[in-house]
Amino acid sequence: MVSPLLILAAGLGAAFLLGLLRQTSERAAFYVTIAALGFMGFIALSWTVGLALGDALPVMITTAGTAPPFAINLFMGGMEAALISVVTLTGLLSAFYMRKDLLRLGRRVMAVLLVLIMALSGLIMTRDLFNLFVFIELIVIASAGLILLSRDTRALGAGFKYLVVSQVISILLLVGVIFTYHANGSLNIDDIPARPMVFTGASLAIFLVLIALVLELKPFPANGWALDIYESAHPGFSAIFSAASGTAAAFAAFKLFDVAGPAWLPLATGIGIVTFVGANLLALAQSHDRRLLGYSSVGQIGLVLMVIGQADILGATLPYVAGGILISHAVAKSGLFWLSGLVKGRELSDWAALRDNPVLIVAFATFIAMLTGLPPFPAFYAKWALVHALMANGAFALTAAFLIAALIEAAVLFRWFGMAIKRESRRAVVVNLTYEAVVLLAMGTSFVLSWIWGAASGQENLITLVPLLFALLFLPLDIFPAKAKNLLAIAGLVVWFALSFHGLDPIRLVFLIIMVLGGALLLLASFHAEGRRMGFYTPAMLMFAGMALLITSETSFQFFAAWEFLTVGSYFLILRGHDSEPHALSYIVFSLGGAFALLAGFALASGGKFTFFVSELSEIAPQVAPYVFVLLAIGFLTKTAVMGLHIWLPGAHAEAETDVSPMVSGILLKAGLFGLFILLLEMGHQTLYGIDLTVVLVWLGALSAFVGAVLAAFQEDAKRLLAYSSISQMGYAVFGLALMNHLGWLLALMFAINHFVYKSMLFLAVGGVKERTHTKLMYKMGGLITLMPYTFVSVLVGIIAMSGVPPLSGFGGRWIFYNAIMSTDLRLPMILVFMSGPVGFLYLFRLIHSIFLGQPKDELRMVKEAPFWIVAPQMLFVAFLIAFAALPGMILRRVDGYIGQIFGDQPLTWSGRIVDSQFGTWNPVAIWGVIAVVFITILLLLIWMNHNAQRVKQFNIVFSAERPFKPQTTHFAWNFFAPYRKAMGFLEAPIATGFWTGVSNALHGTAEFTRKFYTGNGQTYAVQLLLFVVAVYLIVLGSMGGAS
Amino acid sequence: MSSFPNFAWGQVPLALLTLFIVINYGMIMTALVRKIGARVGGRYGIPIWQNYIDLLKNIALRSKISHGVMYYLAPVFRLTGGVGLLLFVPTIYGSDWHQNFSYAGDLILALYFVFFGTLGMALGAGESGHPHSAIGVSRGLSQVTMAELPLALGVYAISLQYQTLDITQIVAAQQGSIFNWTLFTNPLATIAAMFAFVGTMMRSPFDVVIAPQEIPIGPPTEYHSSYLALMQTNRVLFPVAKTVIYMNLFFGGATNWAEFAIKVFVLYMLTAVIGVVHPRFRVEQSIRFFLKWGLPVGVLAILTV
Amino acid sequence: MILIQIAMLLGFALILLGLYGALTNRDIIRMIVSFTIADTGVNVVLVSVGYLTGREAPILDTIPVADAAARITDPVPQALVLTAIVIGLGVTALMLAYAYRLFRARGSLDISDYTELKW
Amino acid sequence: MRELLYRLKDRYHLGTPTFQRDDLTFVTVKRDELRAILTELRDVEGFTHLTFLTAVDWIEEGLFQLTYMINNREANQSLGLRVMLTREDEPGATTGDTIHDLWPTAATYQRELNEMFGINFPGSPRVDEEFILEGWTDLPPYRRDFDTLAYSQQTYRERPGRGRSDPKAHMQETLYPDYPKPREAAHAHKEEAK
Amino acid sequence: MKDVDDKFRKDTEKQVPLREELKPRKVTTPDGQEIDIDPLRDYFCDAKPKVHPKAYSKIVEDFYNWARSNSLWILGFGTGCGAIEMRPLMTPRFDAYRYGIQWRPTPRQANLLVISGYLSVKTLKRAIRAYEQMPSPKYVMGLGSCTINGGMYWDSYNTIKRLDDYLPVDMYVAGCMPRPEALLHGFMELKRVIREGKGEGANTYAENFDQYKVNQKAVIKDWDMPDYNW
Repeated sequence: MVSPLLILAAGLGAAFLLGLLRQTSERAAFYVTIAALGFMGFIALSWTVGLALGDALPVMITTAGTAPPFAINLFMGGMEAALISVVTLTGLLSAFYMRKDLLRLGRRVMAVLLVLIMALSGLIMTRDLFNLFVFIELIVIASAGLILLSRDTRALGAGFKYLVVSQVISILLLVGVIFTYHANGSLNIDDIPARPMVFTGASLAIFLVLIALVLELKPFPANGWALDIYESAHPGFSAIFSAASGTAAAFAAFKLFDVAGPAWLPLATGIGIVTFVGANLLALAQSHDRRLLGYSSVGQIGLVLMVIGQADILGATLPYVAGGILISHAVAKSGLFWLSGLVKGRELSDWAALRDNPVLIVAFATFIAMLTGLPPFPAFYAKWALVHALMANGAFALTAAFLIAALIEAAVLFRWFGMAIKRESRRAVVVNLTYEAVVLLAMGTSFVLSWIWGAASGQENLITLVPLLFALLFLPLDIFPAKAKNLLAIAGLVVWFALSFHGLDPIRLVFLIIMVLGGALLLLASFHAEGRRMGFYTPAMLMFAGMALLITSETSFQFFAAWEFLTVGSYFLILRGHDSEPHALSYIVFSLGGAFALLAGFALASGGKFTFFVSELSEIAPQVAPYVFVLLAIGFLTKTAVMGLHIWLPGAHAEAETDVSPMVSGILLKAGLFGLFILLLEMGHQTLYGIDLTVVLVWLGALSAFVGAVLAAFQEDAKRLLAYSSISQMGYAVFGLALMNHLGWLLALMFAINHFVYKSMLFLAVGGVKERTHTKLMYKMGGLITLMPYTFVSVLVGIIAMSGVPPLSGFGGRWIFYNAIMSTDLRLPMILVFMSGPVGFLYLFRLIHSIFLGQPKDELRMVKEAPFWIVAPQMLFVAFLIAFAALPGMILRRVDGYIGQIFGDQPLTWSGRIVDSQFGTWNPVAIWGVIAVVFITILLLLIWMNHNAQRVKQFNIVFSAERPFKPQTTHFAWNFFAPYRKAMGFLEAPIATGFWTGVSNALHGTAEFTRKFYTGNGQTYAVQLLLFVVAVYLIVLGSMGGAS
Repeated sequence: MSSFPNFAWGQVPLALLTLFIVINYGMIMTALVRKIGARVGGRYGIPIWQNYIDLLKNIALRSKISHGVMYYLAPVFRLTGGVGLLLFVPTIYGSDWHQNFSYAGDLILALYFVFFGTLGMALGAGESGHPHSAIGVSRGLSQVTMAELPLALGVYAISLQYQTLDITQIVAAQQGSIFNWTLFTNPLATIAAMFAFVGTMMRSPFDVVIAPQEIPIGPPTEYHSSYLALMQTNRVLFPVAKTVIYMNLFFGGATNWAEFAIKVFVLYMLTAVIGVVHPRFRVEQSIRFFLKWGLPVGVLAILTV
Repeated sequence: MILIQIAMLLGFALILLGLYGALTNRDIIRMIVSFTIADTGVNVVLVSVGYLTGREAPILDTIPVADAAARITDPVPQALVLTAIVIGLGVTALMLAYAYRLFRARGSLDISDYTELKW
Repeated sequence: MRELLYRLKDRYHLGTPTFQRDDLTFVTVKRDELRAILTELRDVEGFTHLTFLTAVDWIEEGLFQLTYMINNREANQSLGLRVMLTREDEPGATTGDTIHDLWPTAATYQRELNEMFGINFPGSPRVDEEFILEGWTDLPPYRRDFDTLAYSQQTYRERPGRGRSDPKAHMQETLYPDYPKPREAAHAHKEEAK
Repeated sequence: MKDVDDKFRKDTEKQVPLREELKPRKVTTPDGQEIDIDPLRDYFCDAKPKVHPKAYSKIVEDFYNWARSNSLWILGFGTGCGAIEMRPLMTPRFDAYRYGIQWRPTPRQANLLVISGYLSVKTLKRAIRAYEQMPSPKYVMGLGSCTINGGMYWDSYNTIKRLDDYLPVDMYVAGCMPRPEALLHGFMELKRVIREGKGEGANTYAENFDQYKVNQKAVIKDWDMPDYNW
């Protein structure tokens, strides 16, 4: 192993060497710089690998041949090596990245860069307090020098502010250092004894040192100066400043907190969480990309500080957790800063330019997923471990603050991503191969890191999961035509089903069929797409991968990871739709919010255990069980879009593409239902404050069923109508599940199947109509029955099935429903459910009438039947619905038997094709027979009498002896249920929307108000800094007083 | 086991017989009710056979038009709804002859099959392209959302009371004495259901659907000739079939045709009497009416059962 | 002892004075000067922490090595001060360079003129 | 009413007023003063209601007379303002001044006048749209040079056998043939008076 | 009778242009294709009325005619002052319902069109439309002298004088106006006519369709509808 000291030596040496070169030989100087950085990186990496593999042991390097405390000593351990690797490699890549500017400004700047990297490495390694100070000052000087790289003149001001603030910090640090020395007689960090937080000179000294190091981490709100640098500096430097400097400073703080003792940890926790929350909140109001990245950097480092504050409860996993967050932050943030160099405009929406190059979009998505802690990236594992540790130790408030802030961060980043995907860019992307190579290298690194963290997680290594890899496979395959990819995707789904369906219980099997085979069926519609359809298959397969994994998951970790996969995949899918930007955003925010509730729930349930089987949910301690139930239920209910948490759904489903809407509505919603199945299966009745939580669920389900239906009746947009109808239908399913009896579950399952079939069918049908008419507004259509007969048939069958009218399968659902409510004690919620039945008619009739009946319009007179591939799956669904209606036993019987095992009863008797319950009978074949015979008889009668009817055209109607004027004024479709709105319109009051808008406005308002705090004046920043120190000190004193 | 456990070919003529009796009874009864209304108004009123003549006249019409497939099928749906409803419900309790095809399902089948004809009619009316038809459908659907609610609650209450969804069993439980009728054993459920009964019989004050003075006659505006004939048939058949359900559930059913005739007539007259003394509600008024009066009674019914 | 305390008080007074000056003067040059004053104050504090009454400066040319431990003051703070002075010089120089560039770029040396980066 | 007209007379050229009834007066005004008078009557004198606007075809004088009947509800007074327009033979060539901005309802009357008399009111909303007649192609029918009988005979086929007689004389002849004929009786009466 | 004033000649040159909404137009489909719309061709059925034969058997036809005569459904369409004379028919004093007569709000379900008074040209158009939309067999009854020979509107520029020029009239009821009793009598007579199998106005109309159209179009210059309104 090469001595780590050489890292410092190489940096310094090369810097001096540069001084010897001639002024003009910038190129040579650049190579020297690169070589030196590469060498430093190589050493660091070799140590990392060596230490990780056990080939080397941590070393303590003493300088001047003397042991500490009489000389400076450096330490090279696993963490140090890894972090130095990060620092040096960031430096190396940034150097490449800044090549042009480095060459322009010459060797002196390169020297400064080398010194900066060297100082950062030194900061990580050193164990000497004063040496720490020296390295910090070196970093300040070098940073201030590099800020000048930027062509933005505003950077000058930022740099000066930085210097002003650094001066104040260095005064604090130096005073702290000297008094620490005075108290301990040593400058060696390891000699600092753990010190309680009592009011003595020594603790004041350690406070000063700690607070100075914390200030280096740009804590909120004393961080305006840093943001100005992020905003104005060269992106290459910002990458270093954010990734490398942040990492090194965080590690330095960690070192000091490590020795200062557990009493000081709350200081780190407090400042960390305040910073994380504050920075993310303020980022909400940002429209400048780099400043937003700055806020995000501050927030991430704050999070690391918070994790450092949890050293006592994380114990040995601290490096894993903190490292996961830190390294995700470093890679993603430097990647994003590098990407920002490729974008000319500085508005967030200017990132739409990246669409010119799909690879860059992938990189962007990767970095954002990495920052938000989505699987399979390291921060995901870290988040998992952190929340588990926090919840196990009862830090609920902290967890809540962390998760809320993480949610805000996700909102900020995904809003940005949405803009990049949906907005129009004014300027093209910069074409610079070096930049792109650097960015792609960072992206590659992120996947490597994912593998490492996965391997070290002690859980499943997510990146090696076959479905995920299959989804990722479509990234390189995106250059092939969509039809070929579609075939592969369908084959993949079918093969995965064949591989995984063995040994599943019938409920899981039904869900697996819906999700995987149903997905394959729906993908048939995607054959319609022409061209390459870039960016469709990866998210789609990611979503299906998530769902496939969800069904087969056994541990909570697998479950949660699958949940995140399907969430993210569906987000990208939804985002593809027309006008879907805001809806996709609210979808991802609600979904991640729900996912975080799941995370918290699982963490609470597991009690700190890392491997927690979902089946163990039934065994958790009774005092936490209700809370676990609530958290998990919130997570699942968000997905099923229960009333109150539903506002994301209509937009997301309505704006999605034709073949995506059925996927996200017909299939994706079932994930939430599946979760509830599992939850109720394992946990059953739970009581909180004397309220049976399943009763709450019953009410929520009933309310959703009713209000969803009413809202659907008032929609003008066909897809929105279907979306609200999904809310209503899922409400029924939740209601059935929460009844907690055999038939209720059967009802829910029947609804799951039926809803999948008819909602997919209807969404496809409406999508097909939209393909032809180019509108979703129903009143603009009309009279399409003769033009699109197949589509009409599928809608007709769909609405008959959905409304529960015999003989189609919806009636089976109603029959089971009545039998289910006969055996429950709950009665009042039935009122809502009874009401929602007929209301369902309203929207269903409106759907079919406004589109297919009535008066066709001028411009739609020649539209053709929907494309074959959109109609084909519908016809399969129609066939299925009819078959299922006549022979429900083919699916339900097995499931019924299985549910019977769970509840230990068997209320239904299946004799032949007749179903008998304790209360009544359902004989589907006889119903079909009677209806068919009567219908055909009467039809023949009518044909006999009226066979010679004259076929007339659309205006041949009696019109009070007038004639119709125009189809538009003759088609009664707009505001179809005006009288109903008069009577029940109060239900339309957007209470939930208003509430969430209020929350969002409050957050934005707070952000908008608070960020005025950053006045831009360097002196103000310095004053804020001092006030921050004083305030923290007073709080520390106060908490000390409270403690004593 | 066969899907038609009690099926025998002999049932078909028996069912046809039931149908024949009910249609003729409906023809005469509705004419009679109109005649009674006329007499109350001091008029002589229509001939008792007028329904037959009108039916024949409509069938005898020579020129017919069609607006399209759904338009053509709607009367078929409509009449199938009426006939099916009748056939899925046992007409005469205790009679082997008039159980029809009630083994196909139970009360729930009947309740939901009510909508079969409505839906088909609404579709046909929609295809006729006439705005008044669509307005009528809009009104009808809006009104039925609330009008059906008390019935659903009442039915829920009595099925809880009798612990069955089987109509025959419910009727059986009411035999013996008049005080065994649901009307007396569960008056709240009965009142609730009667709200729905009055509300869905298309009579004033709940006849805004066809509102002859403003939107000619609502959904059937474009229907004529044999289409209208089928719908007329349904118009005499369906109320009777529906009344049979109410009679079975709340008024002890009928053990013979005479009892059947009287009970159906009385129930039907109830709506007629209410109709002649009340002006028409607008849709939102009737919805509020059912919310204010029907719903609380229904809720009390399911809470007290 | 008194001497040390006076020195230390003086040092802190200088720090506060410097900070006060740096935070109240808008002129960049004045700010820089104020920071140098504060730096000096820090250095005085550093030295005063290491000072032991009645001892000499740790210069081994004049004092025999054997007596050194008893006669000289603590050398570490002295070393620190030297380093700190050097670093302070570097920072001050950099700030002056910034002041120069700022003036070149904008023609102003008022710190409140450089607030276009904010919020 | 007289007071009012006296007051107006100071400022406007009024013709000789006709006091038809206690509550109904007609007066001729000059065309270019009409608007001012109407505005004043409406806003100051309380004639808030335009009862109607109609026309008379003075074909012999070559004039159209427009009559603006306005009403003061509180005083229960109606005032008809007459305005004379030069009559042009070509329909639509005669133009009046639109007052639809004073009373929106005037637009309807003006539309009617345009259709029935061919008096155009440029600027009046929808004045060129047909009002009552559908597809009218001839002279405006209320003009006196339009012969309605001739038009009717040329357009609508008559049922043969229709005669004309004075109903009163016819009935008298049929029912009371002995009774003296009305004209003769009157004559006889006159004779007697002599 | 006064002779036709030769000095006045009605203008026979001017034509009324087709209504804007009935003119052929070009529209762009959602796919960007331009298509031609001819409303009169695309929105209205252009089939001519058919002459419907009687039922193949006389007994059946008689039976049908009996039913038709006893189920007269009147279109609720009042054209002139006679409309007010029809209302008393529903009252207890006259009670037309007892003869199987009732009013229907839609022509599709009516058999009898009562032209209750004078017909201006404008109303004639609506009457024709309503008549044509009724299913055959259908009957027309003219009420009052206005429908017979113009009555008091004998010299009106805008009122037709002979209804049977334009629609096949089965029964006239004279009077100005005829009282409800006269109307009832007219209905009785009409029933007799129908029972005798002479109520074939619809077939007459179909047979002489072209002549009727010529007559109608001679007075209705603004012919903004298809030749036959189905």
